[in-house]
Amino acid sequence: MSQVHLDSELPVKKVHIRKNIRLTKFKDDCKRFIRTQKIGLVSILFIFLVVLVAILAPMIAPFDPVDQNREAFLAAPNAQHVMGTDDLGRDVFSRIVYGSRISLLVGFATVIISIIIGILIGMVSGYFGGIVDMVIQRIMDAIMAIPALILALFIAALLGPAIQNVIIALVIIEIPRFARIVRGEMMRIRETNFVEASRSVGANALRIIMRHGLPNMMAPIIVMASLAFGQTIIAEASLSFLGIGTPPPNPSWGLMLSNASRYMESAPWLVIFPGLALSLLVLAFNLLGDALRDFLDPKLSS
Amino acid sequence: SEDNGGNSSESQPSNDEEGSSEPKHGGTFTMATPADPDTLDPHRQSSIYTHQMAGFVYNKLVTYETGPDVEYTDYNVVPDLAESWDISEDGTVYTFHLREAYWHDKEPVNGRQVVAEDVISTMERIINLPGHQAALLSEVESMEALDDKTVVFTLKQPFAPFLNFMANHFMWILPKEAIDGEIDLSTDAIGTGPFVLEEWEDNVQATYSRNPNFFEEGKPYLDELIYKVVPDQGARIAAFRTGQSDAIGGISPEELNTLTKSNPDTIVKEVLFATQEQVFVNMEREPFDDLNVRKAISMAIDRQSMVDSIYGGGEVSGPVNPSLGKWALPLEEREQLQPYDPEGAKALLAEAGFPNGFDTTLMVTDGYGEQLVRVAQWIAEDLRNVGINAEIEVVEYATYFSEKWPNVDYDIGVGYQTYFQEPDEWLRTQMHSEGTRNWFNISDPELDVMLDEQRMIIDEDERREMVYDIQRYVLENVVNPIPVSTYYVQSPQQPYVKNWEPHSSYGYIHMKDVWLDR
Amino acid sequence: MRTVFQTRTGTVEAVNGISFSISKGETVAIVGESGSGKSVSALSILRLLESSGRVSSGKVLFNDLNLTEMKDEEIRKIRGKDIAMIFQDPMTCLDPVYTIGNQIIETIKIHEDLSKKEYLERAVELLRLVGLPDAENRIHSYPHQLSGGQRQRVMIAIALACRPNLIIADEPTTALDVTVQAQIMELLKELQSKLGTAIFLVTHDLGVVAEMADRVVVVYAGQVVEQSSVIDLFEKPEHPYTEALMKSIPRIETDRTKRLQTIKGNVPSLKELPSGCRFHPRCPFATEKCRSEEPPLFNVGENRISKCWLLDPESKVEMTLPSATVEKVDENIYYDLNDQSEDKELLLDVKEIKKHFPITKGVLSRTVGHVRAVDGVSFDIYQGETLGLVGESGCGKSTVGRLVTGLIDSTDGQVSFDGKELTSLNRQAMKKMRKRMQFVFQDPYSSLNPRMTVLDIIGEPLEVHGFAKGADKYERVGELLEIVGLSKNDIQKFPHEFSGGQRQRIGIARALATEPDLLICDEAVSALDVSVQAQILNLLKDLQLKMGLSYLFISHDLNVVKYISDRIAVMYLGEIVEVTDSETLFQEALHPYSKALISAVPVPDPTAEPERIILKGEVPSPSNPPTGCKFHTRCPMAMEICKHKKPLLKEHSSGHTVSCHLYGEE
Amino acid sequence: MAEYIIRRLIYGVIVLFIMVTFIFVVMRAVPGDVVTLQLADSGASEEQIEALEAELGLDKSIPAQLGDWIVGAVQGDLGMSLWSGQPVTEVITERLPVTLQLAIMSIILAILIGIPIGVISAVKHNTFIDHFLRITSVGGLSIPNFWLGLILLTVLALVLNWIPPLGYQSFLENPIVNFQQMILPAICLAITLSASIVRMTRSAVLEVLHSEFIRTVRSKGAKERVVIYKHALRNSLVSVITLIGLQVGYLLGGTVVLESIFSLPGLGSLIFETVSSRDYPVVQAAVLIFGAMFLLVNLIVDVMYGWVDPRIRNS
Ligand SMILES: Nc1ncnc2c1ncn2[C@@H]1O[C@H](COP(=O)(O)OP(=O)(O)OP(=O)(O)O)[C@@H](O)[C@H]1O
Ligand SMILES: Nc1ncnc2c1ncn2[C@@H]1O[C@H](COP(=O)(O)OP(=O)(O)OP(=O)(O)O)[C@@H](O)[C@H]1O
Ligand SMILES: [Mg+2]
Ligand SMILES: [Mg+2]
Repeated sequence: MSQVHLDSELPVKKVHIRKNIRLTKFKDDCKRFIRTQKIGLVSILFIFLVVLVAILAPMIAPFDPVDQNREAFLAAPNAQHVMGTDDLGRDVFSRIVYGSRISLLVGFATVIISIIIGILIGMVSGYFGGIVDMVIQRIMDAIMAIPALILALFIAALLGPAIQNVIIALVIIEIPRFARIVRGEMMRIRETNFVEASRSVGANALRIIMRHGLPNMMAPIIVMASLAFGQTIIAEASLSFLGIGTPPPNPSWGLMLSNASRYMESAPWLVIFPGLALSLLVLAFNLLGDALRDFLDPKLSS
Repeated sequence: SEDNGGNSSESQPSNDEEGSSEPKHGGTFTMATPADPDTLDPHRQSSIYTHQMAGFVYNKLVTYETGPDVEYTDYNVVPDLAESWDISEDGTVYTFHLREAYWHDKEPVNGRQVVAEDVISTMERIINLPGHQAALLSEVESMEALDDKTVVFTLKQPFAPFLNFMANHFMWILPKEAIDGEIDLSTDAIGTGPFVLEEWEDNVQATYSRNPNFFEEGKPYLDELIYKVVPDQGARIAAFRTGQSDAIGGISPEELNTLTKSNPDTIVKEVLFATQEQVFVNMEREPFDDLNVRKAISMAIDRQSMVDSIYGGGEVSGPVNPSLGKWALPLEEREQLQPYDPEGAKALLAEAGFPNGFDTTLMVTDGYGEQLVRVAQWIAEDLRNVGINAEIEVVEYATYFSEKWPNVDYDIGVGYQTYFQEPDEWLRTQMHSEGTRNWFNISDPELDVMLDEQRMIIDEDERREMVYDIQRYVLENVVNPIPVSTYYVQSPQQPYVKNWEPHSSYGYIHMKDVWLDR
Repeated sequence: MRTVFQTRTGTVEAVNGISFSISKGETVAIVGESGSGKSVSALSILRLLESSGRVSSGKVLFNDLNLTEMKDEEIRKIRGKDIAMIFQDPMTCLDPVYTIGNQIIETIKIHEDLSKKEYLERAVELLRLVGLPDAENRIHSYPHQLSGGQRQRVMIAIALACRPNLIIADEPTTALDVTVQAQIMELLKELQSKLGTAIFLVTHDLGVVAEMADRVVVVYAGQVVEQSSVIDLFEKPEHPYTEALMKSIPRIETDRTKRLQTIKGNVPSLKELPSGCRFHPRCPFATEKCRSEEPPLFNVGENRISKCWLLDPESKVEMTLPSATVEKVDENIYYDLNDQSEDKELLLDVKEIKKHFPITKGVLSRTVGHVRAVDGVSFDIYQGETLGLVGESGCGKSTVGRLVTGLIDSTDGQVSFDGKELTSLNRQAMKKMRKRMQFVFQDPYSSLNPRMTVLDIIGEPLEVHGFAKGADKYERVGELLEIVGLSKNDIQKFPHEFSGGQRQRIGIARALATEPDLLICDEAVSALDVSVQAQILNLLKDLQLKMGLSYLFISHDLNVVKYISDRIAVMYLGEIVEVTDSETLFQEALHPYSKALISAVPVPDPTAEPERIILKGEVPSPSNPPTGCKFHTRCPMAMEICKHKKPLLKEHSSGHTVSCHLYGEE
Repeated sequence: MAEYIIRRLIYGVIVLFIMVTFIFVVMRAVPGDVVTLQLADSGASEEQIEALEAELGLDKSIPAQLGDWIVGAVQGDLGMSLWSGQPVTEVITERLPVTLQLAIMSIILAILIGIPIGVISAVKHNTFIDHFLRITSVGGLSIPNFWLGLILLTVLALVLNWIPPLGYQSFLENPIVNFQQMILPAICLAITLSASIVRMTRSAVLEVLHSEFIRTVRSKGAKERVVIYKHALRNSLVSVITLIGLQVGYLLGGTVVLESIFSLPGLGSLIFETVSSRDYPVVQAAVLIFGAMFLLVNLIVDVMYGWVDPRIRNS
């Protein structure tokens, strides 16, 4: 055997190598994405911009989003208030800037929590199958059978207006969707040859789920997450529009639209700017989802 | 239904001169309302929508005067089903003489005459049903029908608000068949009122026709009355603009502004809202047990600017709502006792040991619509200016009304009070240590005595002085709930709507006088 | 003709200068390994390429009409009427939502105007012509209601609908079982002689070429390397690639003790084509010139061309091909013939195992029947021995493999490994046992997790069984890679960076990681190109020699099984019908099914006139197998007794067992 | 197939049961209840409160209430509104047609818009038209339908001085008015759905166009139109139908907001109104009906699979 010249440093070095490999693969993927998915790239940049705006909101927004300028109620866009002011004299631009925080917060929190729970449920359901699967699936079906916004309405209206309640409602909606994908993928992966190969060398369930299941279902999950992000942002806005979402004085875009609907004619800027911000962000996530789908589709990539 | 949709030229009639002041009969009056009742049963529901509809169909024993010369806030009790009434010397026996009136011609009542027994059964029903309305008759010891046309109420003790209570919107008189269960009161209404309920399509519209046997000769003038449910404010305004609706409820100054631009003939009625926003504080929680803190809160609020910018006009309110006219403190006094003085507020806070203010939460519900939420935001900003950092907590209505507020589970809150129509209600239910709506932990023995005393004084002027004194005392020594403002409701009407003289009590009792000039 | 594809990564030239001609009534075959451009050529003729592909230059002349320059409308009129196509996979080539009748009639409708009734009659007639029983009723069936062979008949019927002059058949039999393949080849030949249609046959199977073709075009990496009549080609291939191709295929007569000849390396990717002669990196005769200059097509006899510098009449290079080897190094390795000598230890003993998959149906998922995938199979494998398991698709071969390793639980029966009964073992012991039996899978693409590096893939069994971790694992994986002929440097690569043959080596390395005694190879070489297949077969043999491994070698390819196995078990419908050593089986098979199977294998020798036993019908469904002898429905020698009495597997002569009433005592 | 449908129905019932239980329990677990809501300010006595509880049937344990409710529901009795005392079935039958009509109209609209555009996009794939249609359809997916509704309403009112006639009228009463009332919200809903139909049709047709049997059809000499509409589209329909089935959930959800903007007395606004008044039986029934609608649509979708795809029909 030839492992005589094995030195003790090797593991460290090796881990390093492996990281590098993954990193280069990741870098390659990024390059390929940039090359092939121009629209996706623009979407990412836009989302990135919004994230930046959200993080740097205090530096970007000229005013405190809840600060009431009692001299300027419903002021039309002007030099001081570039997007005008609302019915309490608050600066619309600042509110939109801060509002990005809420949309992103609700989006991220919902998507991440529901992915985690969805993965747990979906894995159990998909890997073990049988009666466990049967029971879980029926519960998921029951949740899915209630139209999403109706369920959100029901839960949010019961719990009262608060960001965390919106998130709870949306998480309940999204869980079955992720669970279903994960379950489907797990069932598909469970039948693949490489899992059979892994089982034939004696790997146990945990190993199969973690080493084979998860990494191979990331693609559809990422795509789904991106699209769910858009859906979630719209759902939050819809709930806030109905007055059961994010409570005032938080500058949620949906809430801004809800308050603005009565000023459609007298102060259209109150309707146009938040609506535009909302649509653009959702558009970016949807386009990103599409681009990711194209990018990750093995049929399309060589 | 009438076909007047989409005809825009109609909203700008070329001659709007009052051609005739002689009322014309006929026509359909269409009104757009944001919501309709859950139930039509007027004793089980305190919602304004139920009582508006009840007002078309039912009558009370006595009611309030309306008309061109009567102020919106004048509470003049006038005959309704009772032609006249006598009060005994000691003020404990009230005898009502019923007029000749007939029930609507619908099954199972079929237009029979109103008898004293109807009144007695109705009153028993009011007392026996759970709910706020029972309290209105709590001082009644016994009732008796002397004959078909005479009803006698005997009170436990002299009780000044009694007649006013009898004019209260809960006191709609039903036929005894309804009380016996022969009529489904939740979906149907058979009364003596000016209009007959033809059809109620839940959440779509209610249609009423003229009652030909109404006891006031020649009234009502309208042939038909349609109440359309249009939840969206914008849609209501649009409906008005396009002539699909003859009247819509109150709209904001901005909305009015744009509306009068496109429909310059629009008549705008401005009336005082029948209730007020008030800030209430939980006196069992620190630091709100401190009078100075409560006073500071009161002084921090810029009431007049608030009501002007959010509601487009209104006035500083008092412990008794100004819509109760003579019972409320005069405006100057209200303003003087509740000055806007942020510096003073800061000083008071410092005195109370909070030179740098404190953090708290301000509870509000969105169940009353978004204007109140705006008020809450305004007040929060005002409080912030004096150092009180109040985070707004928006609570869902059912939780608010059945858990948070009654259980006094909050720091500060802002809300509307029910539309009380008696100073006794405004004061006693809220501020007596045993008041049914004392959800603020107020317990002031001195105040309790005054509140008990006031309701025994039969002489109106004397009683008013006492009510004023109580209000002054409250504004000086209790400062809870803190009255904020009462706003002017501006509601547009089409130019051809005549004789629209509403009253601040519930029930649209003026509709019998309305006529259309077109 | 040149055909290019516009792809995301640039333009790919799939076909580069392919020329050939077909005369009336002639069959021209185009052969080559996967990806060499056969299908693209075929599709280019009728301009049926996907929108990304187009014929960039060259001409396709059909009766003097240039198809490449025709308007779309004109070529549409030729499609189906003058030139028809048959595609490889009958499963996916018919529209699943229309009846077969509808699809046949559609063709006729496009080109001829007839009445409704005439259409129907024509369709029925066509179905009869292609030998579909009960045509009148079958015409209303949907494709999914037919078996693979029947569908291929329907495809042929569609192609014949308008009596075309030329049929382009792209791998018409590849997806079919050998016995069905034999049927379809017979049919095509028969129809051709009847109708005089010319056939352009695309295939990778030299056996099929020898049987069917008059002339052959050999393609490599998008270029024709040789063209010749079939007799000449098989007699003496001129191009080194053709030669190597022929030698690397195991045939029934191939000597089992010798290594197969292989072509080194892999078929190049179209994106990185070698300079000069495209075959030079794999060619044993490659010279400097081959590297830099592309050879022209040399005429080397009547109607015969070859694209190799060796054949340049101007060069003085000795053009005799050493008939001996392409890869010389290991020429002198000989494998032992595994006698069934007594001293061999019994390793695996399978007794009467059964696997019935329940078929559930109805509201409550009641079990209404069973797929008798494996229905009482017994066999044994001795230390160091290779047992081949052959049979047609769906007969239960893979299921046997899975049962043996315990990947699925058996319904009944026993599996003993090294003397221990597997079902009696607890989990711990089972895990220990499992590492001594390893699996090599058919599809080298799907059996490797695309998101793991080679290190992790091969390292997985090491970790699972606690053999090695961290640095040890790294080292050991490196060794394993070298054992299977890969480089240590590949350790951090991902599967997609390897070719099919290399992936299969990785799969084998993974199987070897736990130092097993028995490898179960389920179609381990079926998905590989012939040149690579030979490499893997050699590797397996080498490993056996070195490590004393035993193999259960599952395959439907009789040639391969014959080459690699010491003994062969023939399976039919979940049962073993005959077991004997491989030589005996091919010389004196006893069971009628074995005989038919062997005779159905196309022989890559155009001069041979094999006596073929064409079986009727198709393999019955394992959920509803025939009574008695399961084979009696197709057996040419079926007797009355076969219908109700099931024959038992009996030893006919030493080491030769068979289950057939022909050899029973009664 | 029949057996399959029966099984689906049984699943459906199980799913509805779980759903009802979920709603039932959640609603009663959160703060606020009808009785206190009705009596909070009245100073009502304990007995009066208990009496009202008993009258409304709220004095029993939750499982018992659930049991009663289910027993009633099976017999078609969904209980009474806790506020109006009106039978819930009546309330629902008043409201259901509105939502149903809205949903059906928008599905039809969405199909009429979505499928042709999707096919065009697929056939012209990777051309300018395709890119344009794709981006537009993603755009359609990204615009919140309530925003669209608001803008449509305002623009029409300002520019044409036209608003949908007030006071909902059913199709049977007055089809013209009904159409005027329904068309705008239906368009708002349809835009989102048609956007996803475009995407799905496009990718499904593209995929089918790459399949082998399309090559067979082409090799027969079939016209491109036949290839696309007879073969490619028909084979893509399964995925498009599946999508519609799944998207119906979003569609039904969207009805809530649009019903409120367009003043339509549908089921969505009913839930909105009754959740906050804690009118349990009405909310339960309304959510149940929504769930049942969703399941029904998906059952129809399953049946349609059989119609579209004989492989499913025969299994
Ligand atoms: N649509 C396409 N786009 C890009 N490249 C393609 C396309 N179709 C085929 N090719 C490439 O063209 C080459 C020739 O393919 P072709 O299908 O003709 O091979 P083949 O000889 O028929 O192989 P097989 O035996 O596997 O069928 C392959 O390398 C393939 O990758
Ligand atoms: N999990 C399963 N459930 C039900 N039936 C199965 C299952 N696995 C295999 N079968 C059936 O069992 C029979 C034998 O399958 P198996 O895969 O063993 O055949 P095979 O001989 O390996 O065929 P091939 O040559 O196509 O690989 C087939 O009819 C198959 O449909
Ligand atoms: Mg091919
Ligand atoms: Mg197999």
